Amino acid sequence: MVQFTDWDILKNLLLAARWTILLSLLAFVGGGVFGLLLTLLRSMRNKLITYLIQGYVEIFQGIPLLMQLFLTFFGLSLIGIEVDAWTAAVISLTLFSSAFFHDIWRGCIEALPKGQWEACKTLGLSYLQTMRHVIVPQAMRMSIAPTVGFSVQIVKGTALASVIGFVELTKAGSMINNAVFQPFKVFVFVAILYFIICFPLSVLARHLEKKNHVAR
Amino acid sequence: MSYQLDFTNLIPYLPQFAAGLWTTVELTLISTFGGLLLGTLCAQGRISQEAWLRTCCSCYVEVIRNTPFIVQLFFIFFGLPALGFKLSAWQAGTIAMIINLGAYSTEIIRAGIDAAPKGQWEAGQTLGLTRRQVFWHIILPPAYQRVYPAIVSQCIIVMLGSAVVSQISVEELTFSANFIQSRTFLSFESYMIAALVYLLLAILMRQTFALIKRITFKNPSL
Amino acid sequence: DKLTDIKESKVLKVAVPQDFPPFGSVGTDLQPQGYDIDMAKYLAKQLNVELKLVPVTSANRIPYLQTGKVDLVISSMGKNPAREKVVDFSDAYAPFFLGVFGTKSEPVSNAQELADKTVGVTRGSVEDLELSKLVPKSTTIKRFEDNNSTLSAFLSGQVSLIATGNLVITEIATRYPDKAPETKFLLHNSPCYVGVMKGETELVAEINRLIKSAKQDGVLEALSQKWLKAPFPADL
Amino acid sequence: MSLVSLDQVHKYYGDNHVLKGVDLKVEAGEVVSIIGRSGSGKSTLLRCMNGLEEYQQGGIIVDNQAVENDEFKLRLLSRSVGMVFQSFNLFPHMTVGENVMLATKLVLKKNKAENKKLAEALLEKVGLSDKFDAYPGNLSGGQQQRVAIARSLAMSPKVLLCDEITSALDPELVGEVLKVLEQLKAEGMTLILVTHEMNFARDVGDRVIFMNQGKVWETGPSEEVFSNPQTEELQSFLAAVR
Amino acid sequence: MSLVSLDQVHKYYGDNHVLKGVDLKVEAGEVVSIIGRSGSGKSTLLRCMNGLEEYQQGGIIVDNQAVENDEFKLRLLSRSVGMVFQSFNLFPHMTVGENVMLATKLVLKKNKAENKKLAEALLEKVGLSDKFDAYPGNLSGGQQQRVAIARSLAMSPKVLLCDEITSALDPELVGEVLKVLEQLKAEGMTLILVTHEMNFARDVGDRVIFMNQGKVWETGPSEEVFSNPQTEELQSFLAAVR
Ligand SMILES: Nc1ncnc2c1ncn2[C@@H]1O[C@H](COP(=O)(O)OP(=O)(O)OP(=O)(O)O)[C@@H](O)[C@H]1O
Ligand SMILES: Nc1ncnc2c1ncn2[C@@H]1O[C@H](COP(=O)(O)OP(=O)(O)OP(=O)(O)O)[C@@H](O)[C@H]1O
Ligand SMILES: [Mg+2]
Ligand SMILES: [Mg+2]
Repeated sequence: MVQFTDWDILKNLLLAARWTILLSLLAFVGGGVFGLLLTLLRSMRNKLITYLIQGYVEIFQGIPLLMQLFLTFFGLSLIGIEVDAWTAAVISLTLFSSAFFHDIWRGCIEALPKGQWEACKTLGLSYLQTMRHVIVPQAMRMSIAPTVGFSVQIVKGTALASVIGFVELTKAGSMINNAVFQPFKVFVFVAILYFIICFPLSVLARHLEKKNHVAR
Repeated sequence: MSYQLDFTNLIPYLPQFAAGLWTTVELTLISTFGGLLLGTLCAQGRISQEAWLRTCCSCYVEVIRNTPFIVQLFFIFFGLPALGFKLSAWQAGTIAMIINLGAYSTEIIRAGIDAAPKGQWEAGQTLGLTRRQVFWHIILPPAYQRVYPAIVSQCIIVMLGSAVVSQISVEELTFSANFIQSRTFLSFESYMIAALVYLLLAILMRQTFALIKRITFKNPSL
Repeated sequence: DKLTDIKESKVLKVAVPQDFPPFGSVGTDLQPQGYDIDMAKYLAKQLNVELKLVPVTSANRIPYLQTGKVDLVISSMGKNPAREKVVDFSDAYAPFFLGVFGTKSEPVSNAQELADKTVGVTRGSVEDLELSKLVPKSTTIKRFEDNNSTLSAFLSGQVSLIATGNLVITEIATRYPDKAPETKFLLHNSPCYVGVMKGETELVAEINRLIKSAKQDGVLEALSQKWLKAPFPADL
Repeated sequence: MSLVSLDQVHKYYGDNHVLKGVDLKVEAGEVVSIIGRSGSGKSTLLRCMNGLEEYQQGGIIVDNQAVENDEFKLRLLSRSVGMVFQSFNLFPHMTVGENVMLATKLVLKKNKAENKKLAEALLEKVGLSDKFDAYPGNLSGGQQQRVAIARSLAMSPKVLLCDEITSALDPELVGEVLKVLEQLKAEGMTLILVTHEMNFARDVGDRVIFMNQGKVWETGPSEEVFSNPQTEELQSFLAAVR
Repeated sequence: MSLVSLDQVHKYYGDNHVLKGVDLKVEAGEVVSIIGRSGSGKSTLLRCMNGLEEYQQGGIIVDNQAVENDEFKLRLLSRSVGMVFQSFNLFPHMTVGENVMLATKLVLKKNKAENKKLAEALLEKVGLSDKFDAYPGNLSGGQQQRVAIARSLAMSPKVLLCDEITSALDPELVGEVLKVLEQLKAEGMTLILVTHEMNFARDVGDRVIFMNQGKVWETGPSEEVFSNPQTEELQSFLAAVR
């Protein structure tokens, strides 16, 4: 019969945590790129595009991530698109986080004082010049803190990939629990590992936020 | 591979969906009230003059905000009984949701409180109110109004998070979808319906909160 | 068809349990091991293809098969009419008894006596379907996502009665003698079958051929002795 | 004994020695204006008098109560001392009436009817009887400041402290507020006003106090101080603000 | 033809009829101050002149170009009309020098060296030659406003519109900015100033325009308007602000 020592438990969880981190990175990059694309598209101020993007955001923020995972994992295969747990997790997390990233960044752009736009207009800058030289640099600086803050949500979101069989930290935790039946210990370990990943990000986000407020 | 969507076979299971939906609504209502209450109390704790209380509240907030909901849920449901606290799945789910919303709303409400001009505290103090009176009567209502949109979003996020409590056998909407899927093997259809219902629920919640706002915040601007 | 696909791609994807000892559980390296895993290995070897194990839960193993994410389900899966509508089954490859188990303090000896009691079960499993048919209306059935959770719920005291396989209970008994549930009554004799996507008759025939030769060559007897500590029943 | 009496009050913000031994006595019914350069410690002085700031040395006695750093005593003190702020500090989520009645309801536990009558009378006095149910956000600055005065008066304080209560107002609205103060003076209220309006200090104040470098630098009857400043510092200050 | 000419301009915000037929001509080299009550439409008028707001009726011609709602034409117009805002609206992420050079670089496509020389000359003119590499956040309000003026001047506009450019400044800093304006006047720049500083309107403005209820209510040479207001409204306005 297999017997797990505490070290076995921790070792396996640490190994699984690698996947949590990798998955988070992929989702962060994917969501970031896609969210940026949406933000740029939206800044074209085309009514139809704006409506479509609003709908997109509404849908991906309005359906539980768990459901999105189920739908991508089982749903896409049914209509003939082959996806494994990896792909499904990356796709859902990317779509999910892109909706939030887009929302954050658009918020930053809109939070800039109207006077900045007006000053550019009176100086004769075109829309693109205004965006490129005045709006985007400032919005970017403003968006760093909330972006880092949201990355914590992404890390936590990867936990849900466990329900489609992806063996990351949470899934490894429940597998080990099944073998050792010490749920208290196992889930404390799991929680601590997540905390170790997320807490520094939270602190960084808060620090950046403070710095930003002082600067302005 | 082609696949024919087949919703007709799901019709007999509509009552099951409805039951799941009701549980989701119930969980959401209870955890919204409980979570906001907890969050308000902790926000008060975080600006308390007692250092230990401030520390306790911020530890709670940090731990919850930096671990996944599903892990918190497993911990409460599977882990706590090992310490002698036995909770039903429904209780565990509700408590996990309350604790989760509590932590997030603590931060949100505190931001609203921090934004209160110092003069509001001073005005209350010079009128002879106690610190607690100033907090509840003067600081808190505008703080809520200030951060209302953030609170709404967080409550909706918690509602969506309730999908996860299906994992510990709470028979809410996702559980229904999963259950029906395991009986009919119509996974895609079941999930589609559930997803749509969640979406509608989220929209409905937003509307409801907007209505509440119109009724409670009578003054137009802060 | 699937069989040719498998032979061409040289890969056999098999859904196996990882929360259902002794059929499937994980070792300290988190790799699956157990009766079902060895069965899968045997089939792959006979087909002369590479084996890819996909850990699944009772609840999602059929969607895995339906969506083509696996070629076979070897996951202590029992046969019933509802499933036969969506899945094709091979011949039986392992014995299995389902039962209701519980703590000593629960005096139960048949389904009727479950009235007003709460029973934990794994959602979508054969025991779920069987139990749902047998118990009185007043019984509360708590359905968990996977066998993992069902067992955790029992061991952590969340439920005092569960329905599952007898061998699972035996396994627990060897590991946690003090926590082991006692057998209340047997539900159903439910031998395990290999599940194949509906309509893949070629593949079913090939699997059946291999199972038959496994019985004759004593492979199944060896597996049974190794994992179930009992001889392979003659009537299968 | 004087209504307000300060004895060698010293106050530090960290290393910044802001009040450097202030002596001051104000009798009941007096109207005193405090003038001085920005940063000379006028606001700090006022805030020490009602316990919003602690001081480190000396003593302050108001209405026979020592101003000490003790929550309960300060709450008692707040019944004797009212304060009106430059930025009004009205409670934006309450109507004008609710603003005025809050403290009497919570602190004095007045009953509803009585409370309402009082609030109406006070709003009448500041010329805002028609604004009982309006929200502060919908009032002009001058109106808001008059509500703030009414709110302070509701606790029937013995002395009202006013810190530049007109400087956030448009010039056109200042008059309304000053009229209310004149009326309070006529009714015998004790007022201590920090102000930048020299005309007002001269016309309404019985006595003027010129603060400089954290001290009471010069003081005397208003007419005298303005027409015949003794110290060089006051002379140059008056020259600058005119 | 006049440099700026407005003909029966009407402007609505939704149902709010803000400008009710404004006629106005400003000649090259003139300095015109616009005064009037809050809400009388002064800012709106200015913002219509440079296309920041659309108007619904009438016509505006500046430097022989009609002000119309067309992005290309408005960009052309922006070379003739400069504007300085009450809240400066400097770009906080760029240095002072970069602020001044941005538009000349992007719009006029000046080369780097030329551009830098121009910016240095302009900053010299507003007395800030040592702040070329500073960030706006590190400057005082008066300095920021002077940078904003330099930034507008970089496009060598024919007319400079200024909307209460000193009212966000501490009284001590106002002088610096007014000095720059006087200097511009001396150099022959056409200025249209919305201001609450009556002294300044009188001393610097050649002509004063009193706006009331969305119309040009009274206008004339500064001295005359202030010493001898014709309409009752202007009389009461002048009485109130003094
Ligand atoms: N909360 C504070 N923390 C630290 N220093 C302070 C604080 N409040 C005031 N000071 C300092 O105390 C000194 C006196 O400030 P105070 O506000 O009393 O001046 P004032 O005479 O009211 O000036 P003003 O006319 O500008 O209101 C100043 O040097 C100021 O910088
Ligand atoms: N963006 C806007 N949307 C709607 N109404 C506006 C807007 N801007 C100004 N108004 C309204 O137009 C009228 C004139 O405003 P404007 O800002 O031109 O006045 P003003 O004379 O500049 O006043 P002030 O001296 O306070 O700056 C006011 O009634 C104001 O409420
Ligand atoms: Mg002060
Ligand atoms: Mg204006």
